[in-house]
Amino acid sequence: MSFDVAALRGQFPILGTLVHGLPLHYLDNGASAQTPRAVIDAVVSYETTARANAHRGVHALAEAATDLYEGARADVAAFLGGVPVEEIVFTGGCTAAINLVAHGLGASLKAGDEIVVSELEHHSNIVPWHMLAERAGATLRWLPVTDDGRIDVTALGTMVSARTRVIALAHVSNVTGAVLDVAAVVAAAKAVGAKVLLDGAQRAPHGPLDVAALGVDFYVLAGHKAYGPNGIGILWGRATELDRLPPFMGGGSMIGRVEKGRITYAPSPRRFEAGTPPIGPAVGLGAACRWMSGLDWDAIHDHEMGLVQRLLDGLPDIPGCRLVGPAGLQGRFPVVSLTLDSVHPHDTAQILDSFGVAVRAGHHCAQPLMDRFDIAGTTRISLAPYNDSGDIDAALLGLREAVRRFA
Amino acid sequence: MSFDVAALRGQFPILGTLVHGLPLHYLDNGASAQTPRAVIDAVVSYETTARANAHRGVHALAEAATDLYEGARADVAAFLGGVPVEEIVFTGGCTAAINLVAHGLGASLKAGDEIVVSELEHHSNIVPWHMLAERAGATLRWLPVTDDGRIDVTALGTMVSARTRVIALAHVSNVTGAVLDVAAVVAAAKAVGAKVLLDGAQRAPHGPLDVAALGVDFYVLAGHKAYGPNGIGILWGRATELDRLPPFMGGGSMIGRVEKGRITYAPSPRRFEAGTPPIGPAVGLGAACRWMSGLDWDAIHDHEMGLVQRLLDGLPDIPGCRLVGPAGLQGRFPVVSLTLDSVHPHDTAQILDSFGVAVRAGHHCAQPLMDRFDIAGTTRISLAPYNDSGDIDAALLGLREAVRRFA
Amino acid sequence: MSQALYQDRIVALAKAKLGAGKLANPTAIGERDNPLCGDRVRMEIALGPDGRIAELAHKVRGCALCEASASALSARAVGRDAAGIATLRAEMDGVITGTSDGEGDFAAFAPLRDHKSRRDCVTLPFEALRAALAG
Amino acid sequence: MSQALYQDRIVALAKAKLGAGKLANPTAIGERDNPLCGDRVRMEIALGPDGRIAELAHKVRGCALCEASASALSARAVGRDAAGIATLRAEMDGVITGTSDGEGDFAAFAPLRDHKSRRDCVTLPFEALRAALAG
Ligand SMILES: Cc1ncc(COP(=O)(O)O)c(C=O)c1O
Ligand SMILES: Cc1ncc(COP(=O)(O)O)c(C=O)c1O
Repeated sequence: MSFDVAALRGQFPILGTLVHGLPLHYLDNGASAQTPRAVIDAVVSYETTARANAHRGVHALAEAATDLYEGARADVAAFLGGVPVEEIVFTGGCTAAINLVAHGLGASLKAGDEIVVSELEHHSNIVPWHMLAERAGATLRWLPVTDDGRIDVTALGTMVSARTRVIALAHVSNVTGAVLDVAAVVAAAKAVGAKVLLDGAQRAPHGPLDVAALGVDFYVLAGHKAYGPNGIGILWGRATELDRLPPFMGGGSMIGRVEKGRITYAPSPRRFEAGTPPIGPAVGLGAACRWMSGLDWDAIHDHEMGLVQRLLDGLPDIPGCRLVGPAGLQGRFPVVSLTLDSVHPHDTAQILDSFGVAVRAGHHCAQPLMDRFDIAGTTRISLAPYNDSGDIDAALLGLREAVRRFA
Repeated sequence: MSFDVAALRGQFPILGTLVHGLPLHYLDNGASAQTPRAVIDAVVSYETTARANAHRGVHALAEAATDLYEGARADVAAFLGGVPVEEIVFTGGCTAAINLVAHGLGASLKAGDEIVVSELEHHSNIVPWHMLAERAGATLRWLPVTDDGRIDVTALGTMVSARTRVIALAHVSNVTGAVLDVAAVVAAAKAVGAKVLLDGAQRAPHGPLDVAALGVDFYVLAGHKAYGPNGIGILWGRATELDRLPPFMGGGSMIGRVEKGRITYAPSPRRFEAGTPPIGPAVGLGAACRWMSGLDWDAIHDHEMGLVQRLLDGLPDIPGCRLVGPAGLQGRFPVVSLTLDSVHPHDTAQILDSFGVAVRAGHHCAQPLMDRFDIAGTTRISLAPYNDSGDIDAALLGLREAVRRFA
Repeated sequence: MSQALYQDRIVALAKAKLGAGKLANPTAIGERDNPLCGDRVRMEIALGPDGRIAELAHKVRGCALCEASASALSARAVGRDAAGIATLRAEMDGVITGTSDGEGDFAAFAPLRDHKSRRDCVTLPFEALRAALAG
Repeated sequence: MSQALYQDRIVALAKAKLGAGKLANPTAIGERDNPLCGDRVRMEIALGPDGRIAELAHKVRGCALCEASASALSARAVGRDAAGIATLRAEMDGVITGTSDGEGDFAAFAPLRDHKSRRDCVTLPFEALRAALAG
């Protein structure tokens, strides 16, 4: 394998920190990934050499800031498959991006219309649609989840109808790691003229995408989960779809002209970027996209899946451990959830922490999925390219200790 | 004067950059202020020692990230006069904060209700209210602006009525620098039970505040104008007001419980912070607030006003130069707008740039104010504590050259 | 080291499930969720004519810290009125924030002073009981 | 150095205001705003029977670059149809992005290659004229 994980780890300053005097094993990447030196440097360089408001000034710093901001847009567009830059909207986060679309599509929603989500969605891909449905008198339809934690696309036939306006689904589950059968969803949507939004928060950190080829209408992702800074997210939308969408927030830069009693709005993407944008965070995310685009993702995929296999191989040795999600490597990304019969997930995560192992425990902002499996929560191990076999072994050791402690 | 401007300048790495080979004279602080080393260090330290999702994990990094994020909230609360931390909402920016309030108050607005703004508002404090008024069938009432660029509070009597629900005004104008007579506004609002929102984007960069003592209900500010990072803003609201406000965006962390068909929401401020918050930017803004709180603002105020005087003293020597705003130092902050009879503002700013002087030119996202004065735009010189007499002299030199060039 | 959190006393308290169960005739019920983790505590009480807790039973869906806290609270709650429970709450707050040591089993929660994110797990049973006492 | 932007030719072109004014009988009018700066250009044209511009007049509320551009465009627009104007636009785009030199007065706009933020000032009159030609 050509992939040198030690060299990659060297690019992440935080991976050298000690936790309770022990080496850090960061396996909470699904919550927030770590950020490489290249991203930090890009942001610091912006702050110390080019900081100014973008699109609003003619002076040298303003020109530099605008170039960096628009350059970041181009970097994101390239990462998403070379889409036109006008199709990239910078938002405050993945959640803000979904709210933007829900608000915009809401303008044309009528009572009785239907919105399809799934039982495994993150709250960020549920609550905005729920709020919209309440406002518009529309109905949420819930695609069921299979026993191995996948969205059950065989139910599309009964869930999707002529009343369906939007289908909003996670590309990859933040709990089970299962990847969606996008083609089935797009086919069902096309048949009835519904729009498709994919929540790519957990997909984007695992390599470049071709969002246009997926056939969907909107794609969203979170900067901080894709090795970028906090406070930045991306909405990609087909130009034809974005052009139809009314603005979300009002403010500076998103207007055509403001007169008393009459306001016109700018074309997209500017129409959706009200106020001073998160320039520094955008510059950081641009750097993260460049960084991701430079990696050998075939090798990384093998590496990540090798670690998942190592983890799955170790779980049978842990008494009372159950997997929540696909049992094998097929159709999954490196996010693995489990429960221990005798230990609450938060206690599990706390004991893992005492081994320097950082994982997430709880409902993962996916309470309907917890209800589906009738559990309070899971312990989740989520990987990034910089994880190594030592991380997995430390996690397995901690899990065994958790069970022993509460035996 | 005890204030040592050279020492202060030393804390800002960017002030050492050369622009076109000349020293930078950054006088575009109203658009975006520069950021001190202390803020950059705080953000880099977060990214390299404590990066994780806040409020969602039990591991050591998650605890550290949560502490930093909530610590930043306490720093902001202290800067705003020691208000309760629960009254501080982190948003994606000043614009997002105003949209949040407009959306929330909109839920209870009825047709025929009135919203009072002024002719000098920034688009960010116009467009959200305009959108709300359109949605609710409410009406915007426009407080007029005096010839010297102040909101005419003598018109409150005719503009504010029993139908007024909200009065939303700039604490300090981003064009004229005029400061609002807040007491008059609060008295008029109280008399009819209207809520008052102050847009403090241009006030916050000039020293600590006591927002509760102002008597208003909501106060907003922008991180990047107050020496913090981009992508972060603050909404302060009285607990009683925030508690009444429905959520704006839906997503993770802002919920009580999510069940299919039934969602409850968290108490404020969490109800308003949907999704992963801009943790890094918040940490930076917290550091900026601590940094501001440590300065001698009496001395700085004298320093800033001395520079304004130096500028005002120099303007009569510039042929065709007119001030747009208060003629003296009374009731103003260090934001100075001017026009040149023979030179378009953008050309002025461009020529100033060739002297290393960064200023903003144009409508400043305040088109109704430009219409009020029947001008296309102004050239704006906006100060920060690190500006010095050399900056003012360079600006005056550039203005003279601009006039000469187009004479 | 967070492992100190799960010292034998805490694990034993959690397993003991003191007061777990249901009352035949509760006079008041209080329920509280922790929305961040989804944990939930239900407290049933029967008040005596003097306004003091005569009987108490709880149901916890939560972590070991939450279960241990419910046990420790149950062991000391009977015979107290709302003010008496508030005193216990203040004592526990002191223990988990590190300002006091606490009596009996409460002392076992001292390691929480180093684990801010878990303090709500400990206070959830107290919140549920307060809700029950409030009516 | 941005001062090169305002070389004598640009200032002279701006002051010349070639083609400024109104037509008695325009056959088409195009108006375009730059929302970022609030500048505005209005182009009036009279088309001949051959679809070529017979007369042209403009009103600019804009900066010197915008005025200079309107002058330079006016000087070369008459006698051209939509395709001919598109050719001029391509020439100007080449000048301001640095890919070609441009003929006559157009060459004066070369310093724009270093001032991306001002390019829209130069293209605004072209946009207004395109709008007029589009109907
Ligand atoms: C007075 C005023 N209000 C609101 C804003 C909006 O702030 P932001 O663009 O950072 O959201 C600005 C600055 O752009 C301003 O000057
Ligand atoms: C699948 C999924 N969707 C949406 C989100 C929301 O992202 P953010 O909280 O960064 O807005 C997350 C992460 O929290 C997620 O995992």
